[in-house]
Amino acid sequence: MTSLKKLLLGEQGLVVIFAVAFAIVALTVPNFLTERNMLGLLQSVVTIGIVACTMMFCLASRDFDLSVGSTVAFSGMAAVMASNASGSILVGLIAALLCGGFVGLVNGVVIAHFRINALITTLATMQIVRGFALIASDGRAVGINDPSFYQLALSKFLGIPTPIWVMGCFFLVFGFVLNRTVFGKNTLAIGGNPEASRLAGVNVSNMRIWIFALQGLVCAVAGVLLASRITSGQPNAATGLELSVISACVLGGVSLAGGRAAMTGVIVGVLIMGIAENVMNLLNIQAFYQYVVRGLILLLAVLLDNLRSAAAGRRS
Amino acid sequence: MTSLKKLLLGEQGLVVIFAVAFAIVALTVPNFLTERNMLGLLQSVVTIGIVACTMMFCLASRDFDLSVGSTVAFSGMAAVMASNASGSILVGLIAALLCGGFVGLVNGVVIAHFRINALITTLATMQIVRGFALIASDGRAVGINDPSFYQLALSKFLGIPTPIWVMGCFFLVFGFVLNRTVFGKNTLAIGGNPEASRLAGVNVSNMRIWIFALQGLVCAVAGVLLASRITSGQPNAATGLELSVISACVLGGVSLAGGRAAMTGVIVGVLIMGIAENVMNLLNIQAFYQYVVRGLILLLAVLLDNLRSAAAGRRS
Amino acid sequence: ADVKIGFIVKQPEEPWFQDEWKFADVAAKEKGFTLVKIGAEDGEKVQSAIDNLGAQGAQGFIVCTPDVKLGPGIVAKAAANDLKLMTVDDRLVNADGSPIEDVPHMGISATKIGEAVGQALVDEIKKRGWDMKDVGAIRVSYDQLPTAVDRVEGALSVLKANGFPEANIFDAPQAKTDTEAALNASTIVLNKNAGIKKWVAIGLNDEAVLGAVRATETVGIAPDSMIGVGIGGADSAINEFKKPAATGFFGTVIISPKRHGYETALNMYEWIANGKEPEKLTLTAGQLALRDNYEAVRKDLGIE
Amino acid sequence: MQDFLEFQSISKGYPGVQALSDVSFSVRKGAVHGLMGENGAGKSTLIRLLSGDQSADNGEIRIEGEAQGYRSVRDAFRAGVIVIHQELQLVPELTVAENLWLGHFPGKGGVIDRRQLLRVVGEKLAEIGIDVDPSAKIASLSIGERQMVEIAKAVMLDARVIALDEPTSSLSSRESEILFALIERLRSNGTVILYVSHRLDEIFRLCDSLTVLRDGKLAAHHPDISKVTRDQIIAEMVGREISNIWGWRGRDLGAERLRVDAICGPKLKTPLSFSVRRGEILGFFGLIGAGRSEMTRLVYGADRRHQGTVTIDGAIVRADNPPQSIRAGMVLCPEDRKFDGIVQGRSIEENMAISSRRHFSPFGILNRKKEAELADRFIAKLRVRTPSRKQDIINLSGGNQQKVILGRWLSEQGVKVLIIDEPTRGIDVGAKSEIYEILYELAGQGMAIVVISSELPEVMGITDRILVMCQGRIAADFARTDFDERRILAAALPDVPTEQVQPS
Ligand SMILES: Nc1ncnc2c1ncn2[C@@H]1O[C@H](COP(=O)(O)OP(=O)(O)OP(=O)(O)O)[C@@H](O)[C@H]1O
Ligand SMILES: Nc1ncnc2c1ncn2[C@@H]1O[C@H](COP(=O)(O)OP(=O)(O)OP(=O)(O)O)[C@@H](O)[C@H]1O
Ligand SMILES: O[C@@H]1[C@@H](O)[C@@H](O)CO[C@H]1O
Ligand SMILES: [Mg+2]
Ligand SMILES: [Mg+2]
Repeated sequence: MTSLKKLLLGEQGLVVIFAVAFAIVALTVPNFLTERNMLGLLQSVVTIGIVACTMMFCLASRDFDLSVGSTVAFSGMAAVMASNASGSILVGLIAALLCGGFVGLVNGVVIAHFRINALITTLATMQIVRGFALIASDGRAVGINDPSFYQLALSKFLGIPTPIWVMGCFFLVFGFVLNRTVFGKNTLAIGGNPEASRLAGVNVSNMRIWIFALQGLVCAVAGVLLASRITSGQPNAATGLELSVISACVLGGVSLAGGRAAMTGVIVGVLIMGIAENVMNLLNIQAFYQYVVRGLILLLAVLLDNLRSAAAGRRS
Repeated sequence: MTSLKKLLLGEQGLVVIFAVAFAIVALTVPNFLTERNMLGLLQSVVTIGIVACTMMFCLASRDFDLSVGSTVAFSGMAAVMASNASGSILVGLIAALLCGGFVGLVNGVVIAHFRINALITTLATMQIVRGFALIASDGRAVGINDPSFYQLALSKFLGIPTPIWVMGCFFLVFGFVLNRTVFGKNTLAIGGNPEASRLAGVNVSNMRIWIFALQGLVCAVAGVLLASRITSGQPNAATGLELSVISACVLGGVSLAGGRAAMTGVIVGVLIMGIAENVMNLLNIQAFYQYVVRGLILLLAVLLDNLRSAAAGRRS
Repeated sequence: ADVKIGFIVKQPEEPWFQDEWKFADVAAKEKGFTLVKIGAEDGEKVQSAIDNLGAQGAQGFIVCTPDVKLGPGIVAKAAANDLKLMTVDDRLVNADGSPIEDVPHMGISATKIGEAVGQALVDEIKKRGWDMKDVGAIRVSYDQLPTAVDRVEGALSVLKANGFPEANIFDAPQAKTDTEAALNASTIVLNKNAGIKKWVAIGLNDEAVLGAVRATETVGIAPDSMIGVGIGGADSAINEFKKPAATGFFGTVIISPKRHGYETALNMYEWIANGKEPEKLTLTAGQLALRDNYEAVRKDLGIE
Repeated sequence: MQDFLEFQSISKGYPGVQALSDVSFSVRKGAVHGLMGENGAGKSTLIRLLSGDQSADNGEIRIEGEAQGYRSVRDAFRAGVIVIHQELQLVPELTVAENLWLGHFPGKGGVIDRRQLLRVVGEKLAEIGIDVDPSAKIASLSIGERQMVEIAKAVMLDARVIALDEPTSSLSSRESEILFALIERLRSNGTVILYVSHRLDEIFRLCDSLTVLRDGKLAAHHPDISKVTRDQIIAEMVGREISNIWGWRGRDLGAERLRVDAICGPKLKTPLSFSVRRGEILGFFGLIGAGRSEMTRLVYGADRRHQGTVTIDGAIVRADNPPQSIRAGMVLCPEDRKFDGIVQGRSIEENMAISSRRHFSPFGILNRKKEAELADRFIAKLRVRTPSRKQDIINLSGGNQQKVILGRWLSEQGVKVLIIDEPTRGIDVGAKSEIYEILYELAGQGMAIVVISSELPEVMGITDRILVMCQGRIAADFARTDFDERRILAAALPDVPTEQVQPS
């Protein structure tokens, strides 16, 4: 291998490729590398970014969660309705966490104890929870009464909007959890070889329940921030979020076969998704062509990642 | 085990449960068991039913195809545009098969040769192909010029509409292929253990390419029938079809971990989906509650199937 | 400076919005400004789209929002990015549901379009001399979309006001907003009420009503026993009128994408370039088009 | 000495199979206790019950007189029981150190102490004498190395009882020695060891006492192994006498059948050449990681070759994939049955017919009667213990799975070259001799057979010629008349210069 190849296809290959792509985009696309656009870009990936943190755990443990979009909508809804009813934003937040956590817990228990395939379970809860959100709101968006709720999303710290800080914290915390804690290693172990992990004494079902419950809680946070940004609880919010989040994770090198994940990768994946969207709009690419471009980027990114794995000589 | 339990949880358990559920529905839901409603029900599942035939192969070989909805829309579109341009329905049909087959082939080649995860590949082609359908039609429905094209869907044989016959034939043919041919057994073997199958002389990449190509062709047939039913090619047709089809397959006992599939199961799965929809509408269940009910049925059905597997003592 | 205007729509795949964009482009050519077209299917996408427009130095934008309750957020975002804001089709509302009157709007109220549909149905029922008691109405519904509810309810209110029996209205909930879903749902309604031989159908758009029409065809109800009136008037409807024989698709209420696209863009340009603020509220009328007069109506509305 | 570990009337059934019925025996403190029996006799089942992974239908396990009602693997750990299962139980994506600590990571408050993680493992591995890098990913190790890591698990935590289920089945003699030394040490510390193996030599060398299972029942219990003979044990296991399990006899060798010229691939850099004649059984011997499995995969086309040719009967095989090799008359029975052999979820019948069915499936349509016949024939011939040919292969015992995979290749038609990697891994003595007989019969019909084995007695017992591999090269070539245990071993060791062990 030449040293260039080594760099591109090495451990940090994805990051290198990303950096190169970023530089090219920054130089060629007008208005891209401005502070405003960067902040806008980061804000646009807050929901995906936050949810990707726990989706990474889910995928790494060889599971799957399709219900995230519905959970984000449902818990955002819950936050708005509860805070409208009680007049307290805190109560709204708690309501959201309870709802999100509950959905996650149910997912986890059904998957771990009744041993139902995660894809199917969450496909089912995806619909059930969406139904709840619609029933609760009678299918209509619920406006936020207390304007200070908007401040969650509008407030800034050191010139950077709060949601971006929140996302950053999540990246740090979950990166640490993945690499440095028993929880993280057990997650990877379960994904790599569930049978071996069980026989080594890892409580696989508890782990799975925890991962899903965490996913639910994190969705609740994303839901609250989203509601605050769009100043209302929307029963139809975040449809299709699941696929974007999974795409971001996979772009970031998380293996759908379990056992392989890295926070830096996921961050890069999330950014790729955001940048693609951003650049297409900056370049005024026609809506229908955007579909095609989005698909091609996805393909290309995993293809590159695959070359990388092949070069690293991993056995599938 | 008592003999009742044996019956319910045995090999044909799903069929038995289905029969019982069907009987209950037939007795309690007014207007359900009428010839008209039965024909309507069957017609409503034609698209899902036809596509499920090959999706079964796809899942059984441990793959996944999310692009079916887009392919159905795209090839339906192609059929209408080609037949309008040429004035010949046959040309339209051929165009659809070419388009569908091509999409399938591309999926297969990318998945088998570049070893990209099927979920991601077809998530990408799902978007690309939808983009093509929108671009080709400029986002508009394209009306069918030649009224005899409608006859495909309207014509009847022995009082039963042609699309139902077509679906029936597909069930028979693919049931045979799965159980009685080398192709079917190799599909199941690949799903059980791809590497072992490869070493045992199964040409795994060719098989996968074939399966996806077949899937594309079958989607084309479904697309043509759908276009004929709705008398136009619609670029937005069949969105979300992939999840319905996969649900039907899983309800029918096809394992997402590969290696397990049966045509009777899939037929039952398809019918369950159709009946649920039908009965909810007959009973006038509110739209929002339908989401919840749909999710619960999915959960319940796989739960029952799981009990069945557990009773049969399969090792996970 | 160069004028740059954004045009954000909620469902770029819908022909209606393709048309709006097309006519806005005409205005852009005429006046020599840049038009940035962005599709934004949900609240979050709208937010990023506005940021994106701000970043590329646009001075204002027109939006058809995915949900009217997004109002305060959109207004705040526009202000934060220092962008002039106009809405088209759907009018923004406050948290309490009252319209945000500061934002210039061009559109037609969903209820009004619905009422036009209802009126068309009532007129045709009377013309054919049907007894309302013998007629069934298929309400192809997609209740998770508020505008859809408003339109359908608007139509029903006119029907009921003219003596259409409530008991003869049947819900056909579509699982998705495409023709196949409407077709499947309507088929069940028809089969459940096999005794009723004459039908009318309403829905959120042409595709929904077409589904009901196809359903009558499959169960063997003659075209002259069916009156479907859609909303939109784009190709799906025109295709139907072009068919050699009349179908149950009786007519469609066309709203003018030309006015909505061209005029809003023009108004925004004037606002930015010449400081001429547009009217706070412009309501356009929907116009009923039938098989024999659709070409004239379209010409009248300036489409084609 | 007191009875430390007791099994009391243990029964365990699976649908259609009574794996254990009313088994009782006990083991003294500080004893190494052997557990033997035919494939499917119930050994692994007993070990699984001991591990807490499954629970018995009936009966109980006692340690130091105390009934162990544990319900999970963790309970078993707490009771001081550690089990090394028959199939490798490692997580490929994690490192050696992480695998060894899995389930018991060191650290506070859920945060892993990474320094301790590596340090302790490094010490333990060095102490045991295993040469692997603690921070290497398991995926990068060969099977043998993985087996050693698995064994290291047993000593990571202080256990009162350690059960080893066929630990040497993929170890060569040198690694086995490391294991034996380890067992000696543990025994002297008073640990009770339950040792499952099909190799009688090991049993006699290591064990103090022995239990023989047959068809899930206790066939014999020998509190003192010095009071029994090999033949007696074989008779107790198999129910008949087997005088000479190798049974080698001379054959007439024909013309050259397989010729391998200068092949090399990604993991085998030095070009390799050899040839095999009609009727010849060629053995490959070497230590773990010597590259034998790599070589077979390259010859078969399972991995892509960088260069080199394979010729069968004078015709070059354009094989870079298994189907083409099979069509050219060459088949490979792989080493790793779990990943490369069995197709889980499918029946025995289907697993056997997967390749050979193409000979009797006109237009790709199955002949189900033929497939059933074929399955029944090989189930009988190889004595596969199963309730029916419809049984999912995953439910068979390890050895029986191996037999089915062998059956797959023995039933193939028109085979000219048969390559078997570790043919009798995990297979009981009785079945072994049957398999050897089949090999002789096939060789007698003119087939060229290549056998890779890590068991020196086996290679010496059944082959006509041995090639010794060392560090990816063929280090020596021994004709049967020159077979000498010491010299073959010497040739396999990398530190001895090859010249000194060249046959004279
Ligand atoms: N999960 C299961 N389902 C059905 N049968 C099973 C299951 N597990 C084991 N068996 C059966 O139980 C019997 C005992 O199996 P076990 O694995 O204990 O044998 P073993 O003595 O370890 O054999 P080997 O020497 O081949 O490893 C076998 O007949 C096997 O097929
Ligand atoms: N998956 C892998 N990734 C990287 N290196 C590997 C892998 N598998 C094997 N190797 C290395 O390739 C070399 C040859 O291994 P191979 O398994 O062919 O040896 P072998 O002689 O068959 O030994 P064994 O008895 O263990 O099968 C060894 O150095 C081994 O460490
Ligand atoms: O969604 C509708 C669209 O279909 C078009 O009819 C214009 O108004 C919007 O509200
Ligand atoms: Mg065993
Ligand atoms: Mg080997």
